[in-house]
Amino acid sequence: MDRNQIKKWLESPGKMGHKYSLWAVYFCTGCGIIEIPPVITSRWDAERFGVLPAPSPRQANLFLITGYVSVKTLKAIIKTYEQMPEPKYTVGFGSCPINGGMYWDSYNTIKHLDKYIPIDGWIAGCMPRPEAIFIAVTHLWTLIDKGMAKGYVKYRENYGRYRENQEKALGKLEWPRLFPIKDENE
Amino acid sequence: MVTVMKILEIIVSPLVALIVGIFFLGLFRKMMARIQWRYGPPLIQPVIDLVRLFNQRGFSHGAVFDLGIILSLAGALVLVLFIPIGGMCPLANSGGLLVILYVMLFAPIGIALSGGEGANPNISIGISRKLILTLSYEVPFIFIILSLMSYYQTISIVEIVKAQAHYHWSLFSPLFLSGVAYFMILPAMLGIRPFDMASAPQEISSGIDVEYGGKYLAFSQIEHALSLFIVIALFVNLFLGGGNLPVFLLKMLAVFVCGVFIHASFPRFRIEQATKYLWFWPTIISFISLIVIQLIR
Amino acid sequence: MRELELYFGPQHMGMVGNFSITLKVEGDRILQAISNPGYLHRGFEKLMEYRTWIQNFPIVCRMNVVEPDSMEMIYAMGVEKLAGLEVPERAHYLRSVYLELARVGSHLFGLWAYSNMLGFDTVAQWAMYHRDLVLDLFEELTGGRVYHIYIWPGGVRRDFPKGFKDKIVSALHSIGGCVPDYNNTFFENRLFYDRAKGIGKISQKEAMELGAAGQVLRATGMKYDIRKIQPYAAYDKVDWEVPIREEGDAYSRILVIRDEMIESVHMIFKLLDVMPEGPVYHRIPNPFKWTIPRGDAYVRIESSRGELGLYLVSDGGDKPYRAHFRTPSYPHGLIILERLLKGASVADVGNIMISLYVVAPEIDR
Amino acid sequence: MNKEFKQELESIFRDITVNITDDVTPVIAAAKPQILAILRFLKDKGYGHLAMISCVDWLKEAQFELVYLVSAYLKGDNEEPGQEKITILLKTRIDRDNAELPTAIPVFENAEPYEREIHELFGIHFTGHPRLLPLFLEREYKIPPFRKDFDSREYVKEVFDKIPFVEDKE
Repeated sequence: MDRNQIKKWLESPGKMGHKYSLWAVYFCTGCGIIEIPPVITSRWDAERFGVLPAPSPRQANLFLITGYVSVKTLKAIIKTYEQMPEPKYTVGFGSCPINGGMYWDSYNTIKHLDKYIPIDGWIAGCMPRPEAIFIAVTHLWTLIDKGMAKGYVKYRENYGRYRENQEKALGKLEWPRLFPIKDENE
Repeated sequence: MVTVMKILEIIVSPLVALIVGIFFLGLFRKMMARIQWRYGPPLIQPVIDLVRLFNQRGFSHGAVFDLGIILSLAGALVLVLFIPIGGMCPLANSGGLLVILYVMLFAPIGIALSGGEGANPNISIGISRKLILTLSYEVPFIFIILSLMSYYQTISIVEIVKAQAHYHWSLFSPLFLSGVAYFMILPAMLGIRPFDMASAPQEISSGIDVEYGGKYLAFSQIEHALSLFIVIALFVNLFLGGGNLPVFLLKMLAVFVCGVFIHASFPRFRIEQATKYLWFWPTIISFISLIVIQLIR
Repeated sequence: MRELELYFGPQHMGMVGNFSITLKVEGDRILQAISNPGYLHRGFEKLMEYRTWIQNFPIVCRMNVVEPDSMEMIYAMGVEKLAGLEVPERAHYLRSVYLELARVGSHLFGLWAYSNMLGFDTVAQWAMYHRDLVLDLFEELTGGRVYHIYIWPGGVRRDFPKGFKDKIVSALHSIGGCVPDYNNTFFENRLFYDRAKGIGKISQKEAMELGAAGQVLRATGMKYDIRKIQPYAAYDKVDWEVPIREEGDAYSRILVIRDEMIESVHMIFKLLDVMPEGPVYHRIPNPFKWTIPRGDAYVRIESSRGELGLYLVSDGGDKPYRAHFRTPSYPHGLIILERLLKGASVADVGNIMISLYVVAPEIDR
Repeated sequence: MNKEFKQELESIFRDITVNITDDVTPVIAAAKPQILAILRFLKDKGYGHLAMISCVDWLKEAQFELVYLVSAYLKGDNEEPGQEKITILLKTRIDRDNAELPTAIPVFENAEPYEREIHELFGIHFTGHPRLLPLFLEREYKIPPFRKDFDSREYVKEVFDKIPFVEDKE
């Protein structure tokens, strides 16, 4: 650990803690999950970077959305995302959550995930290689360092619109609102 | 002067326990990684995790939810004071083994209280598993404590440690069978495999921890680190003859490494299998040991 | 005791794939289990109706991420049967070797999932490492780690590169060299026996009644393997055995998987020895204008999880009129799983599910 | 699939056509009321494995074609060797407007999820089915999505593409 690091640790321990202890929600949303086991096991060993699969969303701060999102999964994703404590970071993995990918004309997958929940980073490709996850993690470090990984703040501030989009895609949601919705005219 | 030393010890011994416990957590992860052909996280990773967790918002499910975790943490901290740590034994003369028997139940009960408020079915399954497991290992544990007390004719741990000075370890005395039985229930007391069913992530989403986030999880981790320390320290004190601080810690390390190897090479039991195992071999062995001790004395 | 509703998945560490089981539990005992699929439903069969015969290849293999290769194979076979295409001799052998490699990779993934489920972290990590050796072979052969699109109507896309044979042999030797380690730590471990013996037991009669195939059926003592019954590719060219067990529980299912893996490796060695030289594909018509005469066909192969079938209908156009896959996980995950979970312990949900080898995207399609 | 079996089938069930194009997939075409009887007959003859139930929407003819794929398991004392190679395609056509069929669960228990799926994706009602609940879909569709008159691309344009992006309020 060099002097710069120590300085950063002393200045903002919370930020640095989040950087080096990214616990990912273990949620197999799509086929991208096939590359997660190699990443967390001996070949690529994500634990070196402090990335660890967490058993429950309450304990996690990183949400890797691995692959296409069908409408039914979107509901589970929103539930899981809202259960995670703040600050939380989301990374979309694969082409499909970015713009639908090869399921652009499927009636049951949503095309742009960032219409429904905020995304801090994308990994493009189908299937992205495991190394891409590490690039995404290091990129997320930079974003956290610069204070740019603010997806959860965006979600809180624009909750009304997100909720509106979610209800457009899913119909009426049965769970209560996470935040009070601000007046749009303000 | 004695009072000042006492107060100093009361402050220092939980700190030592905390540092050693968290170091063990880090070592645990590193060693597991090496056994699994991985490089593994840095040794201070648990500290980083704790820093992160304290900086994250946790959700509370009510007053009992908060109180329970604090109760279990307090129970663990108090327990540390009753255990001699390499010559440091702030409260070791008052109560001794009997107090330990009681206070050791605080941690599971506190977690049970806290989890009951969480209203997640995974927690209730986790709690029932944890309590059944506690019940299972308490039986041989009481036999072991009884044979120790009747062999040394005392309830004070300090006296027991003193009696073992100059390599008269109780592990190599007529208490040998008790030591074996203690070693057999050690994984259950530590909550490592094959007895980690109370917090099995693949079965019940880490059970009792499932609703903990942020500082609650941090407290839970600290409690885990402390209980790791307590159980191993107790074993070292009762059977491996204590010693001064460095020797004591080295002995703890040796026991801990054995525990990691056990953790790495076994899957987890089902709860009824665990109970069956704990009520069979360790109980029989410790009971035989108790009878042997009674016959000798 | 109170009756609780427990959601096992989709967000759950014991859940491999996006699948959910709603459990009604009383303490640790399951009163009722309801499979709840659909989290991965993309309407593949609908999407295929919008794409030409060739365009469907990249889509078909996404249907099952654990073993995409059998999906390519069955679609290629369906198209070949409908269009009356011939496949050169060498391509048959290449396909067999390729599919068996995929089977080894898929079984290693299954081993990872199963051992991870039981808390056998160490074995799980080894299995995943060894699966990666197989994926490296695929990467060299086709350029993709997970999705390969190697099999093509009328043959395979390309021949094995120079020296590839030796690489297969050395990779498989290094996996095979660890079989004693696996046996010592996992398959012959007393605790594995305790955890898996008698769990999720299904009789042969019931398995037949519920439409089981693959390991589930073979673990009850029936040598039901499409590779033997109705040989395709080059499976009738070499000698091999169908491993079976009698008991029908999770333990025997996992051991059948192990034996199958070993048998596959032996089969690959034999196939590599007798592989003839020659062309690897027949030319197909211009893919943009390729139409297939009206008709329907049913083809089936043995994927790593059981009988995989495809009912393909053409109306004489340049796109499939209807394609419907019979995936092995479908009866296993939707009926047999519900049956076996009733009365089981919560600790065994993942144990039973993974020993049935349920792959969620296959069910949902 | 030999000639005798074909004759036996045709003598027991009237108005069915048995078409043997190749050795492994004979096609039986029958009318709707006979389906269950034929399935039971086939099961008694050793074809005890319902591989799947498929459905094809023939829009021009305004008909659904239900296809029951039945094959045989291995038996110890195999009466008819090579039986396990055969997959029988039992086809029936029903009207698109009044899409209703009796369920095959009394004969083959594993028909349950297949019929549930067809009910959901094609909108065919199976009388006597114990739980025709949604299996895959979360949204409600006016036309069941696997019917040929349901245009997936049009649907995507109408529903998903119209949802706006969330912009930051800076």
